[in-house]
Amino acid sequence: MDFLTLLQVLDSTVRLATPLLLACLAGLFSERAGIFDIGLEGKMLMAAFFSAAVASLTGSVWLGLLAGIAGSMVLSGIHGLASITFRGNQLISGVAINFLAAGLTVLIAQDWFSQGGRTPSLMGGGRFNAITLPFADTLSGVPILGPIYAELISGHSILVYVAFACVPLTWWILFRTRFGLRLRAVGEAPEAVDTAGVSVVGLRYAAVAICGLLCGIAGAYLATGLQAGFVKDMTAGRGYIALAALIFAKWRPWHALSACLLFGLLQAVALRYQNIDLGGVIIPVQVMDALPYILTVVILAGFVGKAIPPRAGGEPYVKER
Amino acid sequence: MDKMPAWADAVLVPLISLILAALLSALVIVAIGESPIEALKLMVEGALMRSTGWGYTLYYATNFIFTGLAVSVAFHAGLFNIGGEGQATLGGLGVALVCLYLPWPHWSLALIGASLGAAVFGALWALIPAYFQAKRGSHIVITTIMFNFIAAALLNYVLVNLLKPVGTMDPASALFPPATHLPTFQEMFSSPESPLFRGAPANISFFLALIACVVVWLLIWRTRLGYEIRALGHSESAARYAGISPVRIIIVTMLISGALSGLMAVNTTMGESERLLMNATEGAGFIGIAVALMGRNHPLGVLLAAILFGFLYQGGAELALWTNIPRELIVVIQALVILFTGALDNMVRIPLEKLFLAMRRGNT
Amino acid sequence: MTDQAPAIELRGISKAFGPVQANKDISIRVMPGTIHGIIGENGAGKSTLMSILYGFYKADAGEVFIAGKKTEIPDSQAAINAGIGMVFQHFKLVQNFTVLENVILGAEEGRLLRPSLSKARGALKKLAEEYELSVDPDALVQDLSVGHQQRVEILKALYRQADILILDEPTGVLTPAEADHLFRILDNLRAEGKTIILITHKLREIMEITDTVSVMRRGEMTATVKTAETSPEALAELMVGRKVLLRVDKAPARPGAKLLEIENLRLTDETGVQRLRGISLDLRAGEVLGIAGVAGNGQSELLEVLGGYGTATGIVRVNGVEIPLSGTGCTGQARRAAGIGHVPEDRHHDGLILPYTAWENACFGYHRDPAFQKGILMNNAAIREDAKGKMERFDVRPPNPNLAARNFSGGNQQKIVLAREIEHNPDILLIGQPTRGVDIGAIEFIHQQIIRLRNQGKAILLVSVELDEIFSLSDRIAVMFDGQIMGFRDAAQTDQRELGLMMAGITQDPGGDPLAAIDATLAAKEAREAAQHG
Amino acid sequence: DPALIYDLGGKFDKSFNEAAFNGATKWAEETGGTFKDIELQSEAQREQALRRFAEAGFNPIVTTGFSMSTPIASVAADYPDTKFVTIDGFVDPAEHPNVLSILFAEEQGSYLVGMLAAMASKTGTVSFVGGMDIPLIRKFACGYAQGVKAVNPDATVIANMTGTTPAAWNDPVKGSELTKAQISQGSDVVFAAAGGTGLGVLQTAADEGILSIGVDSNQNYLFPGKVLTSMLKRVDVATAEAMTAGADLETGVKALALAGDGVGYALDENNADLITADMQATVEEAKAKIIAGEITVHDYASDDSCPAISF
Ligand SMILES: Nc1ncnc2c1ncn2[C@@H]1O[C@H](COP(=O)(O)OP(=O)(O)OP(=O)(O)O)[C@@H](O)[C@H]1O
Ligand SMILES: Nc1ncnc2c1ncn2[C@@H]1O[C@H](COP(=O)(O)OP(=O)(O)OP(=O)(O)O)[C@@H](O)[C@H]1O
Ligand SMILES: [Mg+2]
Ligand SMILES: [Mg+2]
Repeated sequence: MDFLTLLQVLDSTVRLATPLLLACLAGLFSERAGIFDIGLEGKMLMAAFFSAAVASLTGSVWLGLLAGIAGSMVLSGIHGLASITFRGNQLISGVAINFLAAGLTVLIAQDWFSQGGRTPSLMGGGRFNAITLPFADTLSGVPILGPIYAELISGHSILVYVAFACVPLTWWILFRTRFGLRLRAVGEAPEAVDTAGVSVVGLRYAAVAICGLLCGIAGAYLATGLQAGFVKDMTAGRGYIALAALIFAKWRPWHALSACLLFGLLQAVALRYQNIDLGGVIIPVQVMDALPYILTVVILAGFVGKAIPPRAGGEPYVKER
Repeated sequence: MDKMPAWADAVLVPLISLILAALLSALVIVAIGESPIEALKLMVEGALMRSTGWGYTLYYATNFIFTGLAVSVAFHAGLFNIGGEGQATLGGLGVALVCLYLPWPHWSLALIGASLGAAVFGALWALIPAYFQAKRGSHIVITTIMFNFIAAALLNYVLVNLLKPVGTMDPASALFPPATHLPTFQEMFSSPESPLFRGAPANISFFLALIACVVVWLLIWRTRLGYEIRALGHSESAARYAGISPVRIIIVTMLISGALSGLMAVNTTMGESERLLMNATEGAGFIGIAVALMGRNHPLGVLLAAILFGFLYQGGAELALWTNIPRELIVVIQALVILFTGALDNMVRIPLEKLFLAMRRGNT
Repeated sequence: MTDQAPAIELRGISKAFGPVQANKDISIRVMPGTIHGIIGENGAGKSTLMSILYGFYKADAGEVFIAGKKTEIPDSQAAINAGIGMVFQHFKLVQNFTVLENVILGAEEGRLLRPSLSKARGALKKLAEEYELSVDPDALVQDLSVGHQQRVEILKALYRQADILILDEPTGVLTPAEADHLFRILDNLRAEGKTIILITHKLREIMEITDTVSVMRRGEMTATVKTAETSPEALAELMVGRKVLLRVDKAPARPGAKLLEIENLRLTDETGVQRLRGISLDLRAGEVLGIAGVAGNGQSELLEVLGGYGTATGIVRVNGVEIPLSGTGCTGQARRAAGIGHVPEDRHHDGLILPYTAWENACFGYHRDPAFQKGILMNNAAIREDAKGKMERFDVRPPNPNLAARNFSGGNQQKIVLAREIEHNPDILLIGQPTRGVDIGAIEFIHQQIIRLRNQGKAILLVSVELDEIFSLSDRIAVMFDGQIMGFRDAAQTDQRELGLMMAGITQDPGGDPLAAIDATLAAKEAREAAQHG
Repeated sequence: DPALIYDLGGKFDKSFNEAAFNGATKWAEETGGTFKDIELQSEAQREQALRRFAEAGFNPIVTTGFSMSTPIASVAADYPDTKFVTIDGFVDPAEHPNVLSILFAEEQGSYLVGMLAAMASKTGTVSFVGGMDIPLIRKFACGYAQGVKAVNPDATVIANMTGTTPAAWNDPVKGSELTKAQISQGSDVVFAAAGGTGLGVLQTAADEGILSIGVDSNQNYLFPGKVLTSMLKRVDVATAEAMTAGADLETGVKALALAGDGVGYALDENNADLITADMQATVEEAKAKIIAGEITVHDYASDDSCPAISF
């Protein structure tokens, strides 16, 4: 593989990893606070739709982003209501949210745009465009580093940079702030937080809201950054992959980055090298298609030990039965 | 002492939740400019008032019973098997191989053979994630998700490159030989005077599903293995204290779970399409999660929840047939049903408990 | 004294959990600068009452007065603001946080952690000196012994400047030395004018340290008396409603054949720390061998290995036959078949499946017994019948086999496990902490059962951190320290002081103040473990 | 009245189901007639919809997608007075006299757009994005590759498939990445036959400044001046014709090819600047030859193999 190809594969990795990363961090906040969330997929989808819909109606991608975040946060609110206030089953709530988003997005899209559950294609200001970082062009002549800067680091939409900046930010919030301390505590031992005089419910809602926010950005990135509009079911299972990455990362921000980059890389490689010809034997496309998933299992079983979730995860906090 | 009578918890709570879900669904229908009353009438008439409607409802329910049981068996051991989709896919492959490549003199024998094929293939597909979970601690949620994707790729390859008859467009296997045709409800219950279940896909595998419910019930609550499965699900350390091997239980449970998922293919692949299709599972593996959770992981609950979802599927088909309501409305209704009966049930339960407690206090 | 407002006054507190009336119209007054004891049977409502005072539960009715002022306590924050601190029966600590993080949780200085942490570090140091409450501020709580975890809880309260300290069964998990230490601290706090409420099942402690004591029964406050004006016997009777035998009567032992022989037993845990370092002992029919020791010195591991769910090296012979210590033959079921019964220390964690019914628990571990089978199915009717008998004979209350285990009180849960293991008639019975957290009525019963079994010629290996219990039940005593046995003593020929020193790893009496010597050996042990970790 | 049953992709797939819908709508507008339609949700509904419509007296019943042929074969005999149309599917007319099978020679249309692609390409590398690896998609790819090679035997054709789950038809993000990967391998014209995924392909091609080719319906308007052409499959015409014929529909097997404009390529104001007169002339010539039988385009489905590209 020559250098340029490598860069292109890595470039593709970054794009594919970004929505995973945002969703993964979203899940991290929620699950660190003890609220399991398999509804990442649904929230992303909802956000993808509302961001594209509002961007297309107003022509402003920023309003679209806000709408996407709002849509995702409404679902977060439902999840919070079910799993925090009414102490329901978090898995069921997540499943329901995925269904709800899959149905509602198409239903509303059809009602608003009558384009078969799609939004119109976004033009101009309705999309996040690639940002060229300063000096990218001038530096691109510099060997090795120049192309890396110009091709790989520069030239993504703003949300990509936001996503990557979220990693240190998440780490900092979790491990350097009061809020983070309490958030982690509430996912490990809510009764400790409660008896320390801090509201378990408040913290968990905050975590769920952050989760909604990040899923909102992830969805908006899909529909208005990577693409120019919403297509039904366009998240295509990325929420589940993000969940896998989260477990893979053992609920830690920097590891989440590595896990998402790894998934992105595996996909990028698989997309680029279909039908590999190994001296007469052609590896069928299906093998390459399944390769990221096979490798994930291999890596998980081979190199990553047991993942222990936050201790209070998945359990509603019940004081009186 | 309980806060409220068991019947209220088992009947009243789900019923009120369902009504709430229905009310909200009605609002959605109004919002897209249709009449909810008409819609409900169509659904009920289409799914429950005619034998053919039942034939479809029960056909779908059969799928959901199998996948729901699969999820719930795993749940009892504390394992979250999201891999029903992949296991059912492989089950389909098992059914197809058995039906296509073995000569069957009679459908009854073919049914046994195909069931075995489906169960074995489904179980084997669950074995690898189970082994990794038991031996390496690899989270079964991740591995089963991954195995769903891998199963889809595998089936795609097998159908397009190996099983598809030359010259056909459909990525599907050849039709199974007539001897493997399973009796449909129509053939079983119709007579020339009273035609019943005309054209409906429900077939004898529904009874297989009912048997599976009973067997799973016996397994979980009446056998040593079930006792050990539940013990492990509640407390691993206690299980070890009692001499129950977690590794063994995890593997055995997942084999059973995978086999149940796989058995779904007997209904779809052998009973309905009579050939192996690309996407025969159609998300039933995921519906199984909802069905299991709503059914509180009890076979009876699973059966009822599966029939409810079967009703939604068939009622939704009727809506799609006779109105302009987009098919996604059904997905929304399903979501609301899952949400209210499964996740927001305490919203109903807590006030009810208070009510019952107050009534009891009032009496004594 | 009389014109002074009480530090705490509760008036007419009532609380129901669904159909269970946990507290009924309870009133109580505690004067400042005193230690007030609360005793009562399991499930009497002690913890509930205190949790209400701390704002953890909300009372259905009643009023709270703090220092004479009516105070609303809707949540724990309000309680903390009112100067109340509480050490719960089940600690409320975040296991994978450091001590420091646990201490500041909820009482941080600002939005950022660093300043809070450094401030707390200083404050902890001062508190540690003031009250002899030293713990490593950077240790993870999950690595601390129970005693140290409790110190963290007390530090949490003191760090929040509590004037009123509630301790719910604080000594249930402590060694005598640790308990003495705790009481010294409580003494100091009282001297400073702080008010302390102490819940305990141990009458000795009540008599030793409290000024006044209240007795609770079935959700009601039945009596409040001055400690000086009562006696343990009187309190016990108030509590249980009948006379209680506070001492165990037992005839001298008549040891028989060697039923259990252990040679050079070694175990290294997954983090690489040696937990058992060459244990050798014999156990004879008809004797109780008590294993004393501070929790965490290998007793639990010893029981696990003998119970069949830990792998070790060495030789263990049961009735002269060697049994495997690893591999497929090393399971709980194999041990039961070999005649070893096991009452595990942690009933909630190991001995019971809490959501299982009493009858399901009553065959747990013996569920493959042929008597419980009917073809390929389990004979649930037979198991239920069997459980019913066990529950009646062991006086489990309520005697309802269909009730889930979690709905029984701690003492009755313990009885279910005991009944299961004893009625299966093992040659050897392993018992860990048989009376932890159990009220005196149940303690009396459990002790009688153990002695009865010994008199039938069974061999009993008893592990307990309660020296009182060790003394009153054992015929011989072994002391464990740091994975080794420090020595065997005849129960009749030793005393608490000698055992206390051995428990700290000191075999030779150094004379003078033993505390310094104890600290030194403990420090050496911790250093060794740290080295093994690295 | 006629009825129309869409395949699982749904009515608005921007592709052949939508073409059928458009044809039916056009028919309704022109004749003032009405038609009933349904979007299927599951395999089992195929037969159900057929029966329910037949019982309700709809005639003819037009269906799209090859998957409908088997259900029609099992239903048709029960409703001898109803005419069934299977677009893309094949039902033996000898066994079922009341069924019309309409088959398209997609390979011929793909051949022509392949030629255009080769002529428009400056790099000599063109590409193809398919939704899922199924025979129909291979048929498109195979015709396309043959057309490319006919113009430029040295040209490279990259063919990629999006995935193996149903999500493959609705994953524009992956379509987009595939396109980018193909661009980096030198492709400057990409043909998408991938449903909703194709939108991502066309979008990315437009963003990255290469040309794309739409499929089934005329998709030139989506990105005017950036879509080279669209491979047309006149499902709309076939649908409208069947509906016009009504109950008198002639059954049997109808092959729609270049002859009769059953398939073709789209030329309109949106791509007028992209297709030079030369290009058009060359393609028209090939078209004439195919119609005349002088050129045979190999049909992948006839023997599951392709001379121009390997899968
Ligand atoms: N959170 C709760 N929800 C429901 N019931 C509870 C709860 N906590 C306690 N109870 C019930 O209230 C009663 C009093 O319990 P409580 O824990 O106060 O007893 P206790 O006196 O502290 O007992 P112990 O000596 O065992 O600690 C018991 O019957 C118990 O079952
Ligand atoms: N959250 C709760 N909900 C319901 N019942 C509870 C709860 N907490 C405790 N109980 C019940 O309250 C009673 C006493 O509880 P408590 O926590 O004081 O346990 P305990 O009897 O002291 O046991 P232990 O030996 O563990 O100290 C038991 O019946 C227990 O099952
Ligand atoms: Mg208590
Ligand atoms: Mg207790």
